[in-house]
Amino acid sequence: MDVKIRLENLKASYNEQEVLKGITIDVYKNMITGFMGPSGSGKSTIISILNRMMEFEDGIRIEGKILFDGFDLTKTISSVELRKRVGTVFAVPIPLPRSIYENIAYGPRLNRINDREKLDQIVINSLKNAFLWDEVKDRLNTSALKLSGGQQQRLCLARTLALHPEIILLDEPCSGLDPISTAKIEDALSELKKDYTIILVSNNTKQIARISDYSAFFYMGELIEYGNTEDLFTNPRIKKTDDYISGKFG
Amino acid sequence: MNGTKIRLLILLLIFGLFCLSCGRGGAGAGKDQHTVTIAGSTSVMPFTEKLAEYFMLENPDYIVEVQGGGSTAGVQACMNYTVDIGMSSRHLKDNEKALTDVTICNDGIAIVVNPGNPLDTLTIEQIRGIFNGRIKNWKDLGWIDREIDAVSREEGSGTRGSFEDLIMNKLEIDDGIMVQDSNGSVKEVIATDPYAIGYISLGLLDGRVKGLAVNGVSPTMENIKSGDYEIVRPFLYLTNGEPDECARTFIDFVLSMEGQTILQKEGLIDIL
Amino acid sequence: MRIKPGITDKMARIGFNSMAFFTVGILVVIISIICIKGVSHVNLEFIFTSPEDMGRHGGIFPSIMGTVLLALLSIVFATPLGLGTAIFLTEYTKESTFTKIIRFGVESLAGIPSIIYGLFGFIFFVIKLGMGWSLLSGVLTMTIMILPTIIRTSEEAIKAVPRNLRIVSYSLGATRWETVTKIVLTAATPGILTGIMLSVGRVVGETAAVIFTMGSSLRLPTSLMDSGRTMAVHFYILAREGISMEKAYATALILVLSITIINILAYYIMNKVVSKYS
Amino acid sequence: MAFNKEKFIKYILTVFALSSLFFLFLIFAFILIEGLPLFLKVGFKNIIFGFKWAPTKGSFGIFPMIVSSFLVTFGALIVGGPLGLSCAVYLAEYSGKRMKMLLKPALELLAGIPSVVYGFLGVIYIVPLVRNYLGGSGFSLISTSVILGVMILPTIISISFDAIMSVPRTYREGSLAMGATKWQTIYKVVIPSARSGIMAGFILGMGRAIGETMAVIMIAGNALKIPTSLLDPLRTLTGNIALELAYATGDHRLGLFSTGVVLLVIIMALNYIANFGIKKKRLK
Repeated sequence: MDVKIRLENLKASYNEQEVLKGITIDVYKNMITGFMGPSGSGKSTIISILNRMMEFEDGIRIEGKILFDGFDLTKTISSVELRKRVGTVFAVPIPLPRSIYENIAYGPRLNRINDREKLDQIVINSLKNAFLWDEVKDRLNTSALKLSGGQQQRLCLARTLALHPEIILLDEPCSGLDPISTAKIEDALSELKKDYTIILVSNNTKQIARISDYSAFFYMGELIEYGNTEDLFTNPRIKKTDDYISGKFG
Repeated sequence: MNGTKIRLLILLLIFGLFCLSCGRGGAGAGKDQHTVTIAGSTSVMPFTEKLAEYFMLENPDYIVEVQGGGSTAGVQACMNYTVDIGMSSRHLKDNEKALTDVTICNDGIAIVVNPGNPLDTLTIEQIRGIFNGRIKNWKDLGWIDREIDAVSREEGSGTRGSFEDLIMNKLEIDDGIMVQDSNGSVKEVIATDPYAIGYISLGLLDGRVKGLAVNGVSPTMENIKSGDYEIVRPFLYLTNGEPDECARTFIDFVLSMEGQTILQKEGLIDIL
Repeated sequence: MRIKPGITDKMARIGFNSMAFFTVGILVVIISIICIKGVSHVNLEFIFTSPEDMGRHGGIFPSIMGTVLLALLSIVFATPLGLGTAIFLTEYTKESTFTKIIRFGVESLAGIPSIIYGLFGFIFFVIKLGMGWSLLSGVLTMTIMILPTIIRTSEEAIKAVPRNLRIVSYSLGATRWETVTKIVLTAATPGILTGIMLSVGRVVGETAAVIFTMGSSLRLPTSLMDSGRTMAVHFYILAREGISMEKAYATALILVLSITIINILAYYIMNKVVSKYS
Repeated sequence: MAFNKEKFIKYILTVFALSSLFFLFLIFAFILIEGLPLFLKVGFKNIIFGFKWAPTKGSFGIFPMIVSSFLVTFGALIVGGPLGLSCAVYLAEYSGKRMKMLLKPALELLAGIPSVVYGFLGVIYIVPLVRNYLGGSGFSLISTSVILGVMILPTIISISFDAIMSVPRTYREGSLAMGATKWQTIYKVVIPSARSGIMAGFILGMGRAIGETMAVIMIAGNALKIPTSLLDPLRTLTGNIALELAYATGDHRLGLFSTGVVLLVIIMALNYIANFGIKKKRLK
């Protein structure tokens, strides 16, 4: 198994308050890795460090190493380039106020892909991979704002796929969705892991158990336990993990 | 799609600007156009505009640009070559004598009241008294018991300068007197206020205001030509040194029979 | 004797109602006077011919063109500057002493009365830079005068664009500038247009600052260095010099009409924005 | 390369943002460069407190104009203040939503009407009215105050309206719950809580009135004396500049720039007082 992302003793503090207390973890290629933990555990902070969105926050400080395929890209690759390789789907679906087609074409167009046929192909493939194609294929030019919440979230996933990233980060993508929409996204993710490395952040332990290959449990800025999902859920080594997955707190 | 539209618009605008800025230079070079710029006294300006209208009709390759600014500004502009011809409605002061001046016509200054005012004549002494602030009520001049609404011109105006020289005889114009900043606006006040009195260029005298006789002499062209009506000042064109070809042509036109007739029709006193 | 609170309450209601309608009444009276007195003298000929005899006869075409040119060119100069400032303040910096100083500058510019702009334009552009009374002097003076309006309305419009949209754009690998042009400005366009409209209205109605910088030549300006007259200046001269009351009213009608249209357009666009985000 | 482009853009935008400051600096610099030398030459006191304005004869006193400027400004406030405030109260407390949608753009239109049009209508309608019924020439303090009062209405209304709207709903509900009538609530609760914002509106209205030029020279009569009655003509600082600028040369022109300096100082002071009021309100 190849290691796609390696964090070494990652520390982060927010306005002098430590939110990550030295995280060391390997995320494997072509796997879904579930990050779980109660709010304030630091899992979302890791996401915003990985896609460098924390640049837009004030007063954040980071130490430690982040290695992609074994390389530290902090100095060598700009955030803009990095984000083309690390796609993100946020908790709330945020369609851009334009058509379905243009939402998905937004990323490719940023990469100077303007050829209509190429764009069409990208849009179709992305929508298909996000399990949304059948529902919207007849109305690609209508406003994305008219889609339902679940469709919007899959649109956001498709939009990320259109960039052909290496890694997809999903920050509680199903928190506001109904079970059917959630199932569709989960189906899509299970398919997608063939081509991508996926990190799924969720509060929903059942979801993690359902679809992730590896699971990590964070608590108060520390990585408590990490391992094969089956092992972790059936036989947690640490009591805290057991308490969390059995719903004693969280 | 939107982006290209906007870009196109901006391009068009820039292009338009470019055309605009080159417009005159380009056309001028091709068609051999001459421009004469004139600025100065607002008293002379309307007549110069009139002259320019006629002049440009006859000489389509000329553009005459007329601006106000006032006599003093006209002198200044002429001195530092910003205009080809300066206009002044007063004699040059000693420190301005370096300029060449041409009298294009004479203009009387009429003391005007509202047509509803029964008075027909005032003495210079009375006029001086009104503007000096000593005489404040029409009663003192033999009319009704009502305050006089006197209107003067602002500091720096040629008409005011001439009025001070010809009437006030070193006395000051009182601070309580209203001030307007052009012949036209003085006339407007007089035309609408029955109790007003003021002074304007004779050329602007018409049915809306009544010109008073001064010391019994009415402000008519005959009386001015004969020298009986004494409140007269010259309208001057100024050039810095000899006028250039273009300016010369225009000045010649103004001094010609045709130009003088135009001025005369406007109520000014020709110099033929 | 004490008046019952119920009665004072009723009186207050009636009082406030009548005050408000009195104010609107003023507007109605002003507009109807101008319409009634002006409408019979406005026709196509009035709009499309040049004035004769200082405006006593003929139309106001050069002054319409002068107004359009002045407004258009001022917008061309002021919009990039103002929009750029607004983008800088909202997207490219965080609140700091520096932005406070810039905001202070903008506020101060907004408070300066137009006569001071006239005074400044006269001494700086007309005299010191030797541009004379010209379209260019007028345009540059107006540019500075409307800059604060454009900055403030653009800034508000940009701030109204939800932060989430920016986040998404960044997450898809857009640079700051790409995000600004593709996401923020597209969404803020109506608000920015409102600001531009209001600025145009201001230029169209301005007299003091224009007359001292652009002059009052009656001819149609054909180059940037030509002097010219806007409708407002033409109206001022017609009315003040008593040249022709009919023409003055007619000019006023066109002037007020265009400002009304511009204002309504601005208001309409702004309302669209408000309803879009609320 | 992308990195550089972003830097370049930021650099350009910074320059744009600095342009406002630069223009402000230019305006101040040139008004001061032209206006201050005369203060040094003639003496600060002789200009600010001098009674005689005869610039071609060496007197540059603008005291009467300063007084006159404040007189018309207060006159305008007396006319426009109560009217504007009532309108704001009506809009905020009494009018329905549809009425608001109609009235607000109407009031903005009132702000959009050019000042020359106000001046013109003042000359045609207000001046003869004053002359015929009150006396004097009609070009007077009172006519000017009335016209300026109308002109500052939009400023006063919109800022007072915002101030009143920002009073929390709970204040009103509290007062109404205690049995107060609507009027009592407005008078005792709403207006006092919105006080600083309303004051700011009045002060900005003053700023607009004191800076107004074209309407004023058309109606004020422009006499140099301090008016002693409501019916006397008067000349404001702005009027002085606009009347004489075209004609002035030499010291005369410098005198007008000195007038500009005084005007600028007064306006800036008013604006900062007003802004302070608005900011204080926001902090609360």
